[in-house]
Amino acid sequence: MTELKISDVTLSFGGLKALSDVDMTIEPGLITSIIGPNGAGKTSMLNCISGFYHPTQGDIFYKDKKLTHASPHQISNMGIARAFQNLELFSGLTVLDNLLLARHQNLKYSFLHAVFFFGKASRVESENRSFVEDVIDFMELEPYRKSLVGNLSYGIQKKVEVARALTLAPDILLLDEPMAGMNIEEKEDIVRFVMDIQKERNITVVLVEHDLGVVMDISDRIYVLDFGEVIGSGTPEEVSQNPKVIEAYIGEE
Amino acid sequence: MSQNRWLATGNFYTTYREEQRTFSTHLDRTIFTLFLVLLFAWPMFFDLGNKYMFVVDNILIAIVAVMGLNLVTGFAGLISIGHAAFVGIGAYTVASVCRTMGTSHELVTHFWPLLIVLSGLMGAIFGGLVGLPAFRLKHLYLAIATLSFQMIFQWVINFMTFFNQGQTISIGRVYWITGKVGRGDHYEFWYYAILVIVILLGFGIRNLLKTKYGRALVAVRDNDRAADAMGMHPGLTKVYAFALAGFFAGVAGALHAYVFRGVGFESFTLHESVSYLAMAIVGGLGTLNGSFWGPVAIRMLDLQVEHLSEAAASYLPQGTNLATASKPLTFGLVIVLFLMFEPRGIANWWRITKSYTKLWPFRY
Amino acid sequence: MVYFFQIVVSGIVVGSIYALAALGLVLVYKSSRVANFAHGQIIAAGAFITYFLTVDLGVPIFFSFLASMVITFFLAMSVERIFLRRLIGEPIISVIMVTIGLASIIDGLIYLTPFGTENFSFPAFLPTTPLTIAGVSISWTQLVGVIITFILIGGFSWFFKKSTVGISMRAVSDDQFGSMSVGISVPRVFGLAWATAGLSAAAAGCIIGNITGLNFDTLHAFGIVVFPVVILGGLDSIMGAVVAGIIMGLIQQFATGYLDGNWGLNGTGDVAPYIVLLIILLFKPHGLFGIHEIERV
Amino acid sequence: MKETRMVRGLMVLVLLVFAVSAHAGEVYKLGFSGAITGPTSDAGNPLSKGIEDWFKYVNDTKMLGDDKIECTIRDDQYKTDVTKRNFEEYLDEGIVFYLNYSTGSTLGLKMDFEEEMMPTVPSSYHEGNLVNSNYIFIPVATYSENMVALAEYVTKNHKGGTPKVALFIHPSAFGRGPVDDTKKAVAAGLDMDIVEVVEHGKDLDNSAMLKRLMSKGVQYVICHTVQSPVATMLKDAMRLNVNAKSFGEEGKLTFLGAHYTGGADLIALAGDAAEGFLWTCSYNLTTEDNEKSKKQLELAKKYGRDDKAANSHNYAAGILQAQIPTEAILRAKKAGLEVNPENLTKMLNDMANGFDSFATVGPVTYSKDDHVGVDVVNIYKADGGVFKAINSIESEYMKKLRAGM
Amino acid sequence: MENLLEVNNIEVVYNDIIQVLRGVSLNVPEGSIVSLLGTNGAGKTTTLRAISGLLKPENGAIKEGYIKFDGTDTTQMMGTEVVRQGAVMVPEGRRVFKHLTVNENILVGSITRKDSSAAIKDDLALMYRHFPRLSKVTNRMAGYSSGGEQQMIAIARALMAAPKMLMLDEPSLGLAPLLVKEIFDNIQRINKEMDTTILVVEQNAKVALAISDYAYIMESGKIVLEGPSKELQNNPDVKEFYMGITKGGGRKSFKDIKSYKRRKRWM
Repeated sequence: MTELKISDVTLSFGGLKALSDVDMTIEPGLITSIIGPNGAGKTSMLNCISGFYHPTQGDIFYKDKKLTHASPHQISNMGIARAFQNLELFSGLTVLDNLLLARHQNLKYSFLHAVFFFGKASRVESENRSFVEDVIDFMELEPYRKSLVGNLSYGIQKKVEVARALTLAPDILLLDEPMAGMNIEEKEDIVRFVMDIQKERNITVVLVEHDLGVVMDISDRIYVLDFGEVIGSGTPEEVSQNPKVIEAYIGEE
Repeated sequence: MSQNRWLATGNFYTTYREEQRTFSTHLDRTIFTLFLVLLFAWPMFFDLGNKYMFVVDNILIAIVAVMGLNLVTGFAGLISIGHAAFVGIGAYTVASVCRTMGTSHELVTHFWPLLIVLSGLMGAIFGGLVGLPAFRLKHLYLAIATLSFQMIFQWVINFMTFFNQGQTISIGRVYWITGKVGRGDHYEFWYYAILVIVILLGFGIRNLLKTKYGRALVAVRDNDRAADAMGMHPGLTKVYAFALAGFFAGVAGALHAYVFRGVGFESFTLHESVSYLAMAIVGGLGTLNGSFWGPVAIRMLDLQVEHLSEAAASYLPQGTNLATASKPLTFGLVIVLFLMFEPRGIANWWRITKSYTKLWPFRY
Repeated sequence: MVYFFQIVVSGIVVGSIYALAALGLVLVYKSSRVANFAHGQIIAAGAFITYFLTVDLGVPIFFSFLASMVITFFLAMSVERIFLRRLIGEPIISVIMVTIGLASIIDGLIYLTPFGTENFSFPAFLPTTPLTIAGVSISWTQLVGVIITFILIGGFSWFFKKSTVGISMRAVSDDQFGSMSVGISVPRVFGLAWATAGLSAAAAGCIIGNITGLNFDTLHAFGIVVFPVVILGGLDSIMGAVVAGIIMGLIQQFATGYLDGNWGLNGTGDVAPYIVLLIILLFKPHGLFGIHEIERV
Repeated sequence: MKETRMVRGLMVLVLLVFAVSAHAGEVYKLGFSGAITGPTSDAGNPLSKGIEDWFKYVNDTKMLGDDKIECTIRDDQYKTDVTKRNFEEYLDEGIVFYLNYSTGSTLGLKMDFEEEMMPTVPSSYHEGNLVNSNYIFIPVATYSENMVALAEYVTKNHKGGTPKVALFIHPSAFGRGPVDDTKKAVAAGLDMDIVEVVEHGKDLDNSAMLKRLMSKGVQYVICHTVQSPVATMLKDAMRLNVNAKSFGEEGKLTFLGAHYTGGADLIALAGDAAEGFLWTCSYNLTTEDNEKSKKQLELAKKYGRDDKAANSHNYAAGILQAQIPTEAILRAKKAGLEVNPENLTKMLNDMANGFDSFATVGPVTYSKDDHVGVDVVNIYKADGGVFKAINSIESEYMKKLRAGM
Repeated sequence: MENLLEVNNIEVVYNDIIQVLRGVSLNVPEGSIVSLLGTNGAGKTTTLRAISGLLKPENGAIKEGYIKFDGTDTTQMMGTEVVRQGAVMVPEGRRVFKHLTVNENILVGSITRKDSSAAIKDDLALMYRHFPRLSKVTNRMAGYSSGGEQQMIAIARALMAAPKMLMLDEPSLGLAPLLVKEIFDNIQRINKEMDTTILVVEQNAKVALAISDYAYIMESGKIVLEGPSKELQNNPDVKEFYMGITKGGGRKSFKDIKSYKRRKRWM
């Protein structure tokens, strides 16, 4: 069964085509990467999937449900979580609060319960807290639990961004350049998390990334975009041999 | 938990439930309880006279209104320059009942708690309606939309005969179990009534902030795009924030109507909206205790300035002008100075004091 | 028909004065992203300075008009220097409140002078006989007001479009750090923005003062009255301010001319702009000409 | 607990202030709360000066012997809630007489005056103040009397048919009050056609409104508001060339206005456009060369007021407002009664043999059924840059209406 | 060669407490390309800001040491004055003016220049010759340009100030490999054709070392290694930590990273 099917998606902004006739299938349990030159439409693709943009044409299906015109909060409720490229954290809050926030839809209690904070609200909140602690533990964020996100270093913030997406308990995790601006050690760190996420938590990962090395090493499947079109796809080996990809993106070594 | 629960130092939580508690130590709870007892007891020992009791009542009403404003502007980050209009909605709900059923109808005089809740709900409804533009508007554009509401409210009140075209609509005296609350007890009675409401609402907010309903507010303030991705409907959350603020304002409005025993449109003008904002800022935006400090500080300042400038006026020529000029002058200066030197408001001083006591008896 | 045209002409006259009053708000917002709620007070101050120079010091009105513009230029610049400079980078609410506080301070200062409470009137320096063309009449004061408005607005839009300083002012509004990196002095740009806003406010104050007489209450209310204009035009567009000003002027005159006195309505001229504003904002959340934030997720 | 401490501190402060000003003889406390700043402060400011000066004068000239009047003057910026607070404080301080300002707050506090049985003189001459009220004493002819008097003047002097009239009023209770009474007068037989009631806003240009009135055939505009909007309208009327050069000129508008619309400020604001404006007022103007004017100017000079304040009829209004309680206290003392609210009310209710004030054009009289002080209004006409008295009348229809009420 | 820029032992402190630079010294000889490498948070950007006088807005200050540019002490100078002296920075993340057109963006760069408008016009034309890609989009809002174009706009904008030295902060950040190459080729051309001294801050050690003459490597606020680029390229430590090449010469696969996890928590 395909998890996510993108068929014939076209996205244009005032005549400028960011994506044209893109077809992709994302298989469950795998790491699928989308690569391509700057401005090729990778982030636009993620925006379409996560509901920030709506395709001008074509459709996106998730487990046979159409989510072409769903809004971001609806999509995240279906189990598709996203980590942003330019950090979109709640910078005035602590790491803990950032993660607690992500559990919004999973908490079921009424407004009145909340106001009087008895019974259900209190119980659900403390269960919620232990779930979040689990993620903190997984992403090794313990030392920063109560620090304001805005004061943390870029690398840690990136980790929080991923952790927050994980807290949504998604089936599919969309990662937008989680390694941009990191050194090799930090990259290794993130790669380890991404692989753990996929293996241990059995979450499908969609990765948009620049670092070819990383992508080639860990992806199960790769799509290459250029000027909004898919110019190549397949396993890392297939892609790295594809002449079109070499010409448009990788360049001669 | 076997540790000493009187001090914060050396204390650890062993369950998440414990961390949810409103008071983390017995000491905190005891201090707070004592504080409450004092709040209830002092009028029995000091007779402030009607004027000052009236001022105190006013402060409490402002606290209710500012708590609401703080929710929408401080916590949810949506600037509302029309808060006084929501307060007005509450007050005019009571006034409307008086207009249609008579100034001393039983609903007004006996079932006033019901009417206060009703006014809150009216405020919430209008708050939600006015919040609707938040679906599309951001920042300043939204702020001006609330300003527009303020203007439209003023116009409607001022021109509709039902609202007596802005002239005072009288509200009858209420009854309590002891009978009719007469002139002598009026302000003291309402002091207790509003105090209870303030305490209830304060705890309500405190609880709310520990839950998803409170966190959602902060989320849309910090980053509404991310909030969207986290499964919150940013538009709805903003509307909800306005409705919540509207509720508080509505309650404040009803209380205003009862305490003043009359509703006239001068009490709900743009200037009042600005005053509420000033109180929220001086108190500390985005903090619960700031909603208490702000009104106290601003109203007290007003009073002090009035007295000082009157004292000065008797010694200086052209004194009247000095007295009248000093009010806006000091009001403006206080806002500006706070924003320049303590943008986090009085609540920050409170925080500093508290974090000092938390470590007690250790210095660091 | 004459009735209709008179309303149109009046609407345009009132509208262009709105535009001039709104100009200062736009100038400040354009470069420093500050919504200045003290603008009405600066307008009033400009008018009072002109009056003081003309009547109390006997300076010919033309020169005192210019002098008042120069004085408010520096006045507004120092206001920025003293109060706003420290708040660069603070949240929007703080900045709004500072200007509100500022408005209150200026209120207090003006109350210390006779201008705070008493009425004054400019000596007449233009012919009092009106111009009448085909039954539609316009006074010399209004005509001169409209002309000055358009000269100032034209000048400012040229300045922002073409001059390097103007472009750099827009650059600052866009990205402060980026501007600093190319050597733009951001504080100076802010100062300049406030100064030019002060200048235009003085001009607006004199023109309004000539029409309504000098009454502090009326004059400083303009700071709030023009907000719908600025928002409708889109906060950072000079062109928008002109178009929106005229639209609002027309709406107001038409509301007064056709709604008031019928169906028991009255004073609609004061509220109609706000209602129209709300409706338009529903469809155009950034006003008619406002910049859509270019956002990349 | 913070509140209490601060409040107590404040009380100490207040006490100190009073301690300083303590002296021999009785001190009668009075309180005034009015719009010294804010809306309508152009009237409220000189008015408060008049009150201040008169009480100073009373004390300085030992008008009450060793006794003194101490009147606290406080700004409420036209806000009823501040007025209310001030009033509560005055009550705590034990005032014997209260001076109020605006129509809104007078109506808002009417119930309190009744409950406290506190004699009150407001600066608002709103007819509605008198309804269900026993303690409000209006100093001069009410707005309604002014407006109806103007209406009567129009009908009397209009030639040919029924005059068509528009009312140009302030958008508040203050402005709207007299409209009803004028309409009642018309219903009672006053030969006049009220075409439209205009509630003005903050208009920069009244062309639309004026043209509309012209198209409806309006000949007279009776204003009841403050000066500045009237001035703007007069200027617009001159620009449109629709203002009458003489009373009732055919095809033009003749402008008339009650109490707060006129005065030196109007001429200052409107200039030539004010020429021919007819204005009613119960106050004596300093432009009239008479003994009364001299007294007013002397008082102003004594306390260092500038020309503008000294010549303002609002200054005169303030003086009168202060003279009424002074007179009541004098009479109470003379009768050997204790000076308290009850007795002062009684004194005023028995003041059928009124007193003459240099501030007004007629005597101030009160009785149990008549809580309006001066009943006469002068009609002034703007002529050559000053208002000159041309007539002095009492409204007949108002008397009829009151009798019918 | 004369040193155009001389940074001597500077210490930078943010908010009066957080020390970011601990005695950084570096020299940039006239006409050369010098690169400053290092990991995230090593203090590279802070160093550049200190040189360009842009610490103030971030609440930072130079507490110790001095900076000399072209013989003048610029330690406490504000950004504007530093630009007037002839040292211009291209900030990290491009920072183009999104709502200005491309042409206006480039033009703004000349704000500090005092020479005739003709000379400025000439330079503008020169920029379009240099970056022909931009000449096609002169009237488009810069915000709609792609990352590569924005980087070019930012460089052209800085060059309009006719600088003696150009400082680039992470020009490769977030750009595709081919574009990175294009940008760095451009940097080299600017150095050669326009006689501009260049100081480039990079994480991508490979490309930076390839074009520069001399390089410094920073770590936690200190210079830890320096030398001619050729030498550093062959330094085994640099190879392993900054270029991701293992001792064997090949590249370590990311897939081989060992994952280890604690599985117990105290609560």
